Amino acid sequence: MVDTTMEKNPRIGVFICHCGTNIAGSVDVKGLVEYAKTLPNVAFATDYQYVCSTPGQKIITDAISEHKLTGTVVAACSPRLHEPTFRTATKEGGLNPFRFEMANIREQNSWVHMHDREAATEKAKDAVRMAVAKASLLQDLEVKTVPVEKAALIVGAGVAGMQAALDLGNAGIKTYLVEKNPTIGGRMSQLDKTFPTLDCSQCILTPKMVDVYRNPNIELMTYSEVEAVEGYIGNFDVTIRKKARGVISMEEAEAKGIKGGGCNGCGDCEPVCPVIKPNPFEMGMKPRKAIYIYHPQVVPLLYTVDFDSCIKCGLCVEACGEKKAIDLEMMDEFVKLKIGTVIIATGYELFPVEKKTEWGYKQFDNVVTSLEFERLICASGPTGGNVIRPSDGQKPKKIGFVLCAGSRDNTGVGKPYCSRFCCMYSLKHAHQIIEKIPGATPYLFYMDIRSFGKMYEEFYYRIQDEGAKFIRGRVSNILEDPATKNLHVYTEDTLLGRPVDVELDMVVLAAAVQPMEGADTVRKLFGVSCSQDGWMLEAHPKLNPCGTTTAGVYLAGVCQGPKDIPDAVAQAEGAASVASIPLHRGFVELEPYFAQCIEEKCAGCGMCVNLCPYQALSLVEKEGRRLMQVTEAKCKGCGTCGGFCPGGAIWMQHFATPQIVAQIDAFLLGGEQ
Amino acid sequence: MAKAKGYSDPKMEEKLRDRYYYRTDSNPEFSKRIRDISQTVSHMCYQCGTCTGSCPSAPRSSYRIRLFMRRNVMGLEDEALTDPDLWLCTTCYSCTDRCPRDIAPTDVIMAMRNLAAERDIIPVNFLKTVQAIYTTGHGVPNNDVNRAARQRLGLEREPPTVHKYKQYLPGIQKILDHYGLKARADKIVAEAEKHA
Amino acid sequence: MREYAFFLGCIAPNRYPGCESAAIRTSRKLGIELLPLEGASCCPAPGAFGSIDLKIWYAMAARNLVLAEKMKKDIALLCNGCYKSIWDVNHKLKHNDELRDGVNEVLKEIDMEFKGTIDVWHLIELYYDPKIVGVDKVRDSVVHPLTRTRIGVHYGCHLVKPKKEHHFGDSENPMWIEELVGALGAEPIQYRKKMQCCGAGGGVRGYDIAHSLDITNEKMINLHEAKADAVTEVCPFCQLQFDRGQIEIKEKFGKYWGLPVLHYSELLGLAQGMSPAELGLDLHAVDCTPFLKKIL
Amino acid sequence: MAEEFKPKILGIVCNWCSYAGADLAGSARTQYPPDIRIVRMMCTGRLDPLFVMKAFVDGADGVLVSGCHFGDCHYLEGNYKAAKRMFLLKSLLRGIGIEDKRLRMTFVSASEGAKWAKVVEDVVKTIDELGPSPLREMAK
Repeated sequence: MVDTTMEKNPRIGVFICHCGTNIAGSVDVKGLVEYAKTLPNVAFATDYQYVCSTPGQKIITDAISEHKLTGTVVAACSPRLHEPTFRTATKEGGLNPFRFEMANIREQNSWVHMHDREAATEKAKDAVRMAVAKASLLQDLEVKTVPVEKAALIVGAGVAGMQAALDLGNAGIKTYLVEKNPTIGGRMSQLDKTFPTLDCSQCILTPKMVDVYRNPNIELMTYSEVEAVEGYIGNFDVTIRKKARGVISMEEAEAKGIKGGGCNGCGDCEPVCPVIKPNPFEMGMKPRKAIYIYHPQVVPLLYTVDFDSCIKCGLCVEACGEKKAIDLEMMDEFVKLKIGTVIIATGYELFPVEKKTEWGYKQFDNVVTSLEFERLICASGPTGGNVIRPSDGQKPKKIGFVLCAGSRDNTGVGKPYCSRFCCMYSLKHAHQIIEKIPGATPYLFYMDIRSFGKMYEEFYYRIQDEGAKFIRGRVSNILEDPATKNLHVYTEDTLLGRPVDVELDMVVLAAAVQPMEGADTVRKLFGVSCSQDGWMLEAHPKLNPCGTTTAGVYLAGVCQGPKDIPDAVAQAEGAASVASIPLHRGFVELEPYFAQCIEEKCAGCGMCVNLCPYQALSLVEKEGRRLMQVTEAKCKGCGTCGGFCPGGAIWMQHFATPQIVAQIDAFLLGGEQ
Repeated sequence: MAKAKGYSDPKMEEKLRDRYYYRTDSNPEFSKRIRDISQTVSHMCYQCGTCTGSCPSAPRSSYRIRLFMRRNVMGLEDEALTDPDLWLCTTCYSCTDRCPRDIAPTDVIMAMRNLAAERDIIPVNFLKTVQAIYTTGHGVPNNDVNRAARQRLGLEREPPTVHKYKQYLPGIQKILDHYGLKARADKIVAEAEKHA
Repeated sequence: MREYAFFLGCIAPNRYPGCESAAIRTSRKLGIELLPLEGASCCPAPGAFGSIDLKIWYAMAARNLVLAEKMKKDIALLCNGCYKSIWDVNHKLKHNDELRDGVNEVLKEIDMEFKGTIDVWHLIELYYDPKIVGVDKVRDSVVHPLTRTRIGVHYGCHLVKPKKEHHFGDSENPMWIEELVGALGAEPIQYRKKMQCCGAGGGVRGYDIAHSLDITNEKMINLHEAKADAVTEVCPFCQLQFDRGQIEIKEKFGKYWGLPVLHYSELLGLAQGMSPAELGLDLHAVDCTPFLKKIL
Repeated sequence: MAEEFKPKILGIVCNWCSYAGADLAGSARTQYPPDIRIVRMMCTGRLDPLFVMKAFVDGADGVLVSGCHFGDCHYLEGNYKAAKRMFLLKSLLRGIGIEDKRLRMTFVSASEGAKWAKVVEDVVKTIDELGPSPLREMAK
């Protein structure tokens, strides 16, 4: 039964913060205190330099008992910053923490009206008046505790996702690692060397991939995607689509009673397959069959049938023989998982740099992207590590690297942000060609070299010392000499102040990065916001960089914004750490902003039931009539039902209609008249 | 830099000169020779401009030491060696003291001057000093006014250098002749005076 | 008495002989005997010779060094330009075998060999070094303190810069010559861009006199702003640029500063009681009388 | 002489996007006109038509409702629901003789501080041009 009773004789304490000069610089705080004292229901008003400080909070707790307060109002910064702090102070003073209301007079006042003290003070008075009006009507509410399913889900098994999975798995948490590709490893497995240490990327990654595979707490779900998400922190119900792979593992075979069967990665199927397709792992520069693995080190070592191109000739089934690993009739399967917390690590892809037509990617043979170059220079790549010009297979001697290819671009075609790791990998590329091709000269066309990481500037120094040529100027365009297929790169050498026309054998575009295709779908499934540039939005850029505004969902790696490997791994470890907190605690507290039914007003029309996005409302039979009933654990407190109910029968706790109307009235009627 | 366009008016020819940077302009060996002569990591310049900012000549001329460092890195030999600004460095070493890359730009300038001199591009005043040393052993030799003053101060009329001990002069001349410097100096100075 | 081979250079003996006589006489009072380095030539001028061909510069300087090696005496000198040539070449040849071999090949033609057995010192550093002379001993030698005078110090470039190769510490705002000026009873003053070049070096004085004087003029403006009574330096070439330069500035820019320019040896001579005439101050282009009036 | 018109504008914004966006405008010190007062809700889906009507009855010159972009609602679809109600509200306002431009819905995400400032500027400009609400005039 909902309690709609409110305080009859409210006594509100008002605490106004100077925030140093942040507020006091633009708002007449003393005047505001005097004004607050004149407001109805205000029993006490004061100001303090920093109300959030320990002595500041003590003023609140002391005032509550001293002045027998029934509610508190702090006029300070945004409630999104310090609401929990002041709720705790209110609670320590002996009041229910939900009897606290905050007036935002910093972010939405003093900071945005810095040079209009009079108007800012007026606005602050209105804000305090509105907050007092609401605080006068606030009720006691109890925080609800719900148990947490001790299992984590990680979406994306690149280096960030793998690291997070290993951390959680090693902490004893059941972890589901979902990867849309047939193998784990992500972008890092496509790279040849890593900067600035020049470690072989595969060499340091493969042991990690094997660890993930072997970890008893990690359940690897490759070639799978998140299909649907329901529930909330501690209790997500996630549906995974296991895409039809056409091949069963040895474990699956054993379960089916096929002794010694299942795919052992022998590869007998591949040569017989008549279908040839480009291998996306090699950026299309190497063929694969319709039944394929990306590369020899895949984890799990399982072949995959590409049903989009398979002609179902059955030759592979024949070649596989008694192992009976191939099933060309396989269908997608759906798996339902109970999950406590989620880490999203969907990574990135290259911006389609052909959109910047002035650089001739996909027009000129010898213009390649940096990822293509990674494969070209990688010993396990399509050329066995021999860098060659795509046009004629010759060794290039002069190679240009175009930095900021699509980054720092406000035209709407490219990306406005810095992609952050292109400078460094281009330096690495420069090093690699100097090392691999005797007499070769790399030309780096750059605007700034951003070598910000540990040992990065030193790496830049080293590459310059090795003879790389740096031309400070953004490449304006690239033209091909049709006879030689050489490229003319045009820019200004801004340091010499003269135009440049350099004839090069090959050009590598350090293309901007953008969120992975499909990341947006994942993002929306979990209710995570995105920033202006499309990357997933962290809860706070500095103080909560792994969290999101959806409780229980965390971010790791480049999906949150461009990062190099060390940063991605560090964030993954951070995400794993925060994601494990609710799992270890075993329960979470939900803010009690639930909808409640005022039964005497409910007509049982049921219109609210369909409005609820969480299926938290239902109609029940009670004392001979139909009534709406709320399942509190499912209700997230959005209030969509309460905004609609034609009979006003829904009571939104903490955002109840009388409370909001009081705010509106206080603003418009409680002014200076 | 190359590519004469055939305008009869030299001013117009200069104005419409092709200013693209072509491979043909640049000499990669240039940078290496500069490094050898200057004994400094001249190729490591990252063009921050500290040198030009420290330079006493920069604010009162078009001389930009950073630009010479750039020409060095890009191998723009002709451009560097024929630029009259090359001779405006006072060799004060302020840039060298402040260079964050620990390069000695002053020594790079000296190396460039050496390479210019190889092409007989040397301002005449430098060569007149050479000639003076060849004939007297001193760049600023004694004169009669000074001899009188010396005497007045209780010093010998000729200082106890090669001025007094003339037997040392042939040795000095031998060193200069070893490099053929005197002959070159005479030739270049005569030519310059002919033009003047 | 410590004995040094006194390397004169060109400008001190041939333009400002007062510096030479002052150096010999004042040093003697401080326990330093300066012996003539017979047959020494121009150092040679680092700007002129270094610009033309560093190899010739090395060889010519090495010849002067060998003369001192034969005397088995360290060299002392009083000019920053000479210091640049003689000290630098000595240092480089001692540490670079390839360079030394190249130089010795040339020296062989005149029956000489650079061995690297001596060191090179600027007189001013010998004065400052407490193990040799030291500020206190300089102060003790003063019989006629230069009180009530404000003196700007010009260090000159080739003494302290590049700081990494030399041993005088910080080159942005050194204060040790100020200590030596203070020891004479004068007030050493600070002025803007104290460490800026005089404008003469690198052959610029000969190449573009107006450009070179413009740099000098800036020094004069700054010294004037700081109300200097005189400027002191430890380099006759800087002295020439400041002293004769002021006449040239007057001719070219129409501004006459009239700031007396004195080599530290000359200042020291005055403080030790030498007369202006004994110091040849009348040979200076800028009249020193206003300054002398203050101290006499 | 007529008193200078100071518009009274009520902003009803959701906690997750527009309120956060407004906070971001503050952190970035983006200056905008001070004529708006904010009521925070968890979601614009909570928008009861009553609130808007109450505001106009009380004498508001304009009401701004601002939430997440479509597809980005923290509660999946609350902003759609609010947007639907806007049609109803606008027709109601027209019915009682209030220009429906006085009510506006915008979509400002948590990362769009600059956009928030622009939105407020724009709303204030609209209301400035329309002048005081007819209801407020009547009440005088």
